[in-house]
Amino acid sequence: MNWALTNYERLLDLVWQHTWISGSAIALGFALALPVGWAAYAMKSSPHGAVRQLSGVTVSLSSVLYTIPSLPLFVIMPTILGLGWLNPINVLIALVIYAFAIMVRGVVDALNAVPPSVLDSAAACGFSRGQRAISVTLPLAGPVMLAALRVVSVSTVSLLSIGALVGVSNLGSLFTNGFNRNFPTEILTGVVLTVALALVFDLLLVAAGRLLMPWNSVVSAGGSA
Amino acid sequence: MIEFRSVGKRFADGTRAVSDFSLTVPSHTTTVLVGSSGCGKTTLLRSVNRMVDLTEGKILIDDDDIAARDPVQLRRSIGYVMQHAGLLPHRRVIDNVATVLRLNGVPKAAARQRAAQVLETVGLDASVHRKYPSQLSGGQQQRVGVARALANDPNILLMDEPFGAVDPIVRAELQQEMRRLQQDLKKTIVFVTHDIEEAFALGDQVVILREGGKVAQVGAPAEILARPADEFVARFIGLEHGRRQLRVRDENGRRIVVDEHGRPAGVLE
Amino acid sequence: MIEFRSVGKRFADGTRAVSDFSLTVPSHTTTVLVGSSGCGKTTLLRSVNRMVDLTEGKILIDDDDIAARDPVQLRRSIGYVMQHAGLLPHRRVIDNVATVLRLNGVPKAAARQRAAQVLETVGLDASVHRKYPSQLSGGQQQRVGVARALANDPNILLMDEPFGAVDPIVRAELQQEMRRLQQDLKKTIVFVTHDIEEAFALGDQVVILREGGKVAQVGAPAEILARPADEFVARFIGLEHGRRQLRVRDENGRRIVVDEHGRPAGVLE
Amino acid sequence: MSLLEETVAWFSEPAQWSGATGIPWRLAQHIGYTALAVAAAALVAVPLGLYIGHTGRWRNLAVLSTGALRALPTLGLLTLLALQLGIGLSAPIIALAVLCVPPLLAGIYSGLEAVDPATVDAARAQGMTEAHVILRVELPLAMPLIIGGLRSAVLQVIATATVAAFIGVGGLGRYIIDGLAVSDTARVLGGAVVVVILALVIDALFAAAQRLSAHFADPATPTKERHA
Amino acid sequence: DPDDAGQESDDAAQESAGTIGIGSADFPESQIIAEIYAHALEAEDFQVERNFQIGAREVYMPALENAEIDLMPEYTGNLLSYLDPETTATSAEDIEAEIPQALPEGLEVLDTAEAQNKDSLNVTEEFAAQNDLESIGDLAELEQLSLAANPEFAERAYGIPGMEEVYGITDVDFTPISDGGGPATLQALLDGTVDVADIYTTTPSIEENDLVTLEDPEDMIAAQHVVPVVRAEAMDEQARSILNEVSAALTTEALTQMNARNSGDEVEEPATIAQDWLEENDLG
Ligand SMILES: Nc1ncnc2c1ncn2[C@@H]1O[C@H](COP(=O)(O)OP(=O)(O)OP(=O)(O)O)[C@@H](O)[C@H]1O
Ligand SMILES: Nc1ncnc2c1ncn2[C@@H]1O[C@H](COP(=O)(O)OP(=O)(O)OP(=O)(O)O)[C@@H](O)[C@H]1O
Ligand SMILES: [Mg+2]
Ligand SMILES: [Mg+2]
Repeated sequence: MNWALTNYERLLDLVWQHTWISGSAIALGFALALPVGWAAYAMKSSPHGAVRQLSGVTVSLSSVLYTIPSLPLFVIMPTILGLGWLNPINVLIALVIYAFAIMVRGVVDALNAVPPSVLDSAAACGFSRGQRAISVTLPLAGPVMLAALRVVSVSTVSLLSIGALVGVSNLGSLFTNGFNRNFPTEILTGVVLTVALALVFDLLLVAAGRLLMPWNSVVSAGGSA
Repeated sequence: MIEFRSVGKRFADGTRAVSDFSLTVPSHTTTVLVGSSGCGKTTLLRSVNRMVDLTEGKILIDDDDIAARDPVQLRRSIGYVMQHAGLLPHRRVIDNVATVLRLNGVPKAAARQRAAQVLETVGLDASVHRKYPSQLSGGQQQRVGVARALANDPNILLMDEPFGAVDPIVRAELQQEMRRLQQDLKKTIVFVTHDIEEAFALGDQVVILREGGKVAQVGAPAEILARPADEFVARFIGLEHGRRQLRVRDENGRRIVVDEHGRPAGVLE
Repeated sequence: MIEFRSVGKRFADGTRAVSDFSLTVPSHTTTVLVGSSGCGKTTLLRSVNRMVDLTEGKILIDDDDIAARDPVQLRRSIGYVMQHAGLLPHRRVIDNVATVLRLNGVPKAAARQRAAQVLETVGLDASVHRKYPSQLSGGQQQRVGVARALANDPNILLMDEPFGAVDPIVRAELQQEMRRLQQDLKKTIVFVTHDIEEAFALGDQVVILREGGKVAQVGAPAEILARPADEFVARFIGLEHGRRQLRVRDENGRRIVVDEHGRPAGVLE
Repeated sequence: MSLLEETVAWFSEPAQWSGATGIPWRLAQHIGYTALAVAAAALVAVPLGLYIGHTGRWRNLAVLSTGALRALPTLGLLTLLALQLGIGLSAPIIALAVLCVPPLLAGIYSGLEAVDPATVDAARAQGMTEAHVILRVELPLAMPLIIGGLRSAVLQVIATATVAAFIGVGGLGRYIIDGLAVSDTARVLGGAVVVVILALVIDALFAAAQRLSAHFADPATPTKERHA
Repeated sequence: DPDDAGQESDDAAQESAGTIGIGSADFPESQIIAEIYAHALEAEDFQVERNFQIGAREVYMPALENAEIDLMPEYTGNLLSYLDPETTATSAEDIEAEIPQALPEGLEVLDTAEAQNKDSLNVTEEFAAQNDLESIGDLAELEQLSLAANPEFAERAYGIPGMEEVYGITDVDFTPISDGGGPATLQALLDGTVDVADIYTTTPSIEENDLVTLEDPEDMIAAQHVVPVVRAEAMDEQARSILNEVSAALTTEALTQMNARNSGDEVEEPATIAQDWLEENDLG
């Protein structure tokens, strides 16, 4: 505790590093996954068999991305991107890849979970295709997308700490450093801060969900039918 | 007036749902299509607002072929109610009803005002306005569905087993409400059900369908009951099971009407 | 004979479902509990096989207090059918029925043989034996549910809205089948429904319940129809809506029975 | 691309295919660690998951704590444990086990919860004991979701077990950590490729198992892949 | 007007004029030395930017070349073997002589410090007594030998290959631990998991646990004196002389003590340790 207090400046700096890298990775991953996932969803109902298959392939390929172990990806990234070795963008992009990989499936699942009867009734009310996509499909897919995004958020925050092994400074630096100097307090502080940061992200997402999707948090009348 | 002229539908997967179906639905009355599951009722109903596009024949609304109309515009001019009310779960009740008005370009405030009005017509007061559909009972949801279909004041109302998912007591209530509404509004209603009781309760004209959308009999309920066209109809309306073969019996001095199995149907006045 | 003696149930969350309910269910007859949603029908039914444990009063089966019996053993000796048949989706139809026999220690081959027999009793032939429940229609699933409940040849059969989820046509069929079965088997049946038509169709004795499991009237269907105990019962059985106030009308030379709204109920012999 | 050629060359060295530093042995170690960690996690997750899923009790606690566990950084846990327990298998196995408790637990309890309550109720009403209900009804019906949980747990451990090489154990992570230490990028990449292939193969096996179990849980529906 | 000047001048130019980027590797001693450099420069009003815990040489050497950083504390032996993997030099003089040619364009080393932190093979006192061990060569007599070290030990000239070639030691059971002879390695040695541990000479634990450091008469293990590697362009005369003064004062004992403060009970942070040392030596 004392140690954390006397070193709060360094800790703050690491928290900030961790926050901006993981925060941007989550946001970018989501921003990329949304159109790709939507395209996969749209292709699924195509009349052409080949296009339908492409949809499945998109989702499977994105899951394959997730199986790449993080450590080597962090190491290889600078070589692939040709940015400097120290550039945190390397780790950022690796994290975006993971976030994207989870999120694409999340987006597809979310879109599939929109009840077809609601879409059908919207069409019967006279919604045009575009109107339906924006004001029915998207909001109704929201809750499931949010659930996937929460998984992405937690895993990104926790994955980033492995970046410390390749010298990108973040809360994970406390692990390697504490380990090298045999100082569990430092590691523990890092663990607590990482978990706390993940929790804060999660709370923000939940709050955003409440705000954007008020219908999702109301208690339903019927309960069991 | 809606006219089906030799209408047929073959789905992309090859299923033939309907062939050579012809029918005239008079204006300002209720026509009920009744038939067992899969006989093509929904297909016929949805071809009126072009949610299904016909493969053969044509449908005329007041002598205009609907094939010439823009589907989206056509749908906005026809009310549609389905079994699971199909309300937008993310919009409040009042906005669910106002939505169809907004699609037709009605300004927000006016749309809400009109929405409140139709909600009242179907028996829902202001206390439900700001609720979400999931906060309502099944019966209330159906009422909202009807209100939404009525919001635009369309001439035609298509109803696909609108009361199929609510329990029998609420169902009876809703049927009664429908009759009351129709007395005032005099819409042209095409109503689909597989419950012959419901068909008799609501239809001015009842159309009994066989497999593949073939018409078995068309007529007023009492006509059909009095002269079933064939054995299929007789069985379908329950004459064969003995459910409709009634006798009068005396029970403690009151005249009770019972069916062939001795099951009481009511009291004779 | 099943006796409810001042039975009461308060759930852990404080909900009082039933208070001071007393009733005698005679052996070898069908007693129907009917009442609107939430009035405690299911609670009463499930207290007979101790799926619900009473907080007050007691239930005697042939003069033995069931509180003294092991719940698992008790359940094995009583048949139970519910709305969604509750079949095991991962077992074939024949094994679903055989399962309860196996629980009672019947050897596999004998269990299957007996299962095939009861399936036949409920009108299902060998072609369904090797199917899985989801491959059957709703009506067939209910029949399997009934077969399963009968497999052990229990004296008592508890049925909780067993036909609530099937469509009206199949429902009428199943009700008829039930009557036929009961004529042969003469079980002591407690049947729960909220459909008064069904209650009248199946019950030797009908128990009309109000909120909180209070008895409004007990009697044979015709008795209740002839002399409803009070206004609540009159409304509940449809006398007030005019649905049961029948008149005879002439339609093309046939005598049609219609209700107050002119809706046809049947043909007078 | 010369890096690619170097990597191919690395794979084609005969030394890579035998002995204690060869791919087969490292692969076996990697699989062994994964199995150990998952087994250790199952020791906790299975009884707990069955209890929560069957009774519905402690559910909120479970949701909260699995969320928190997911956020726990493996590297932090690994280093912390290594300081307490020293080198050897115990620290990495415990750290990896902690990593896979959440998906495993969630798979089990949500699988059991997803079983139609009416089915369970009916089973009980037929006179099944609680053990019958769990073994004959809930478990078989929950199997697709349980295997789904197992699938993500195993994949996560396979990917993360590489980090364990940081504190001295074997497995495929050795190629990555050692390669990093002596700046042999081809080796790092080679190790990564083996891990990815392992993950893909295991994933495919689990997908098949999931399909099979889905078929078992609801034999009438045509088999199709389900995801947890 | 300074604001205007800032806006007009190009960012990179401004950086090279004003700010010195200092890197460190991802172990505490490197950070301490880097902090010493940083504080010493700051004391003379240089702007510095800390880029610590960068990790392996493969990462920070390219970073130096790319001008992402300008100054890095290094160790002579490892620096040379990174720059020239074929080298056979192990003595301090040979290494120092070879480094300048091996360095890439634009980089240079300043004065070498007396302070040295090299690999050393250590055994516990009992083990040394039991097996009569004094120098690395004595290990050849043992039947079974297990050893813990950084992963690279398996392949470097001062590691397993060197042990065989120089001292004829074969069949070493090797446990790689990536903590640079840190706590996990030490613990493995103390609890008998391994017989021999590679621990850096400035690690306080050697003394604290009365470990026996095996002698290396054949100079198998390369000398590792502390030396600042710099990007020539980024260093003016004043900066060079500041760093040279630091190197002149930096001793092995001082390093060991500073490490002890960092990882012992005190767990002092590198910045404070560096500051204190500079003050003691009248450099801060
Ligand atoms: N989109 C479709 N593609 C292929 N076949 C279809 C499609 N929609 C309906 N069908 C088939 O067309 C036939 C008629 O279907 P329809 O939905 O009109 O029947 P229905 O009378 O409304 O039945 P229900 O009472 O069950 O609602 C059925 O055999 C059905 O399987
Ligand atoms: N496990 C329970 N815990 C708390 N309250 C319960 C429980 N089960 C039932 N209730 C409450 O007890 C009352 C009676 O319920 P019950 O299920 O017996 O009614 P029912 O007559 O069967 O209704 P329905 O026709 O809807 O099936 C209701 O208010 C219900 O909400
Ligand atoms: Mg239909
Ligand atoms: Mg009930």
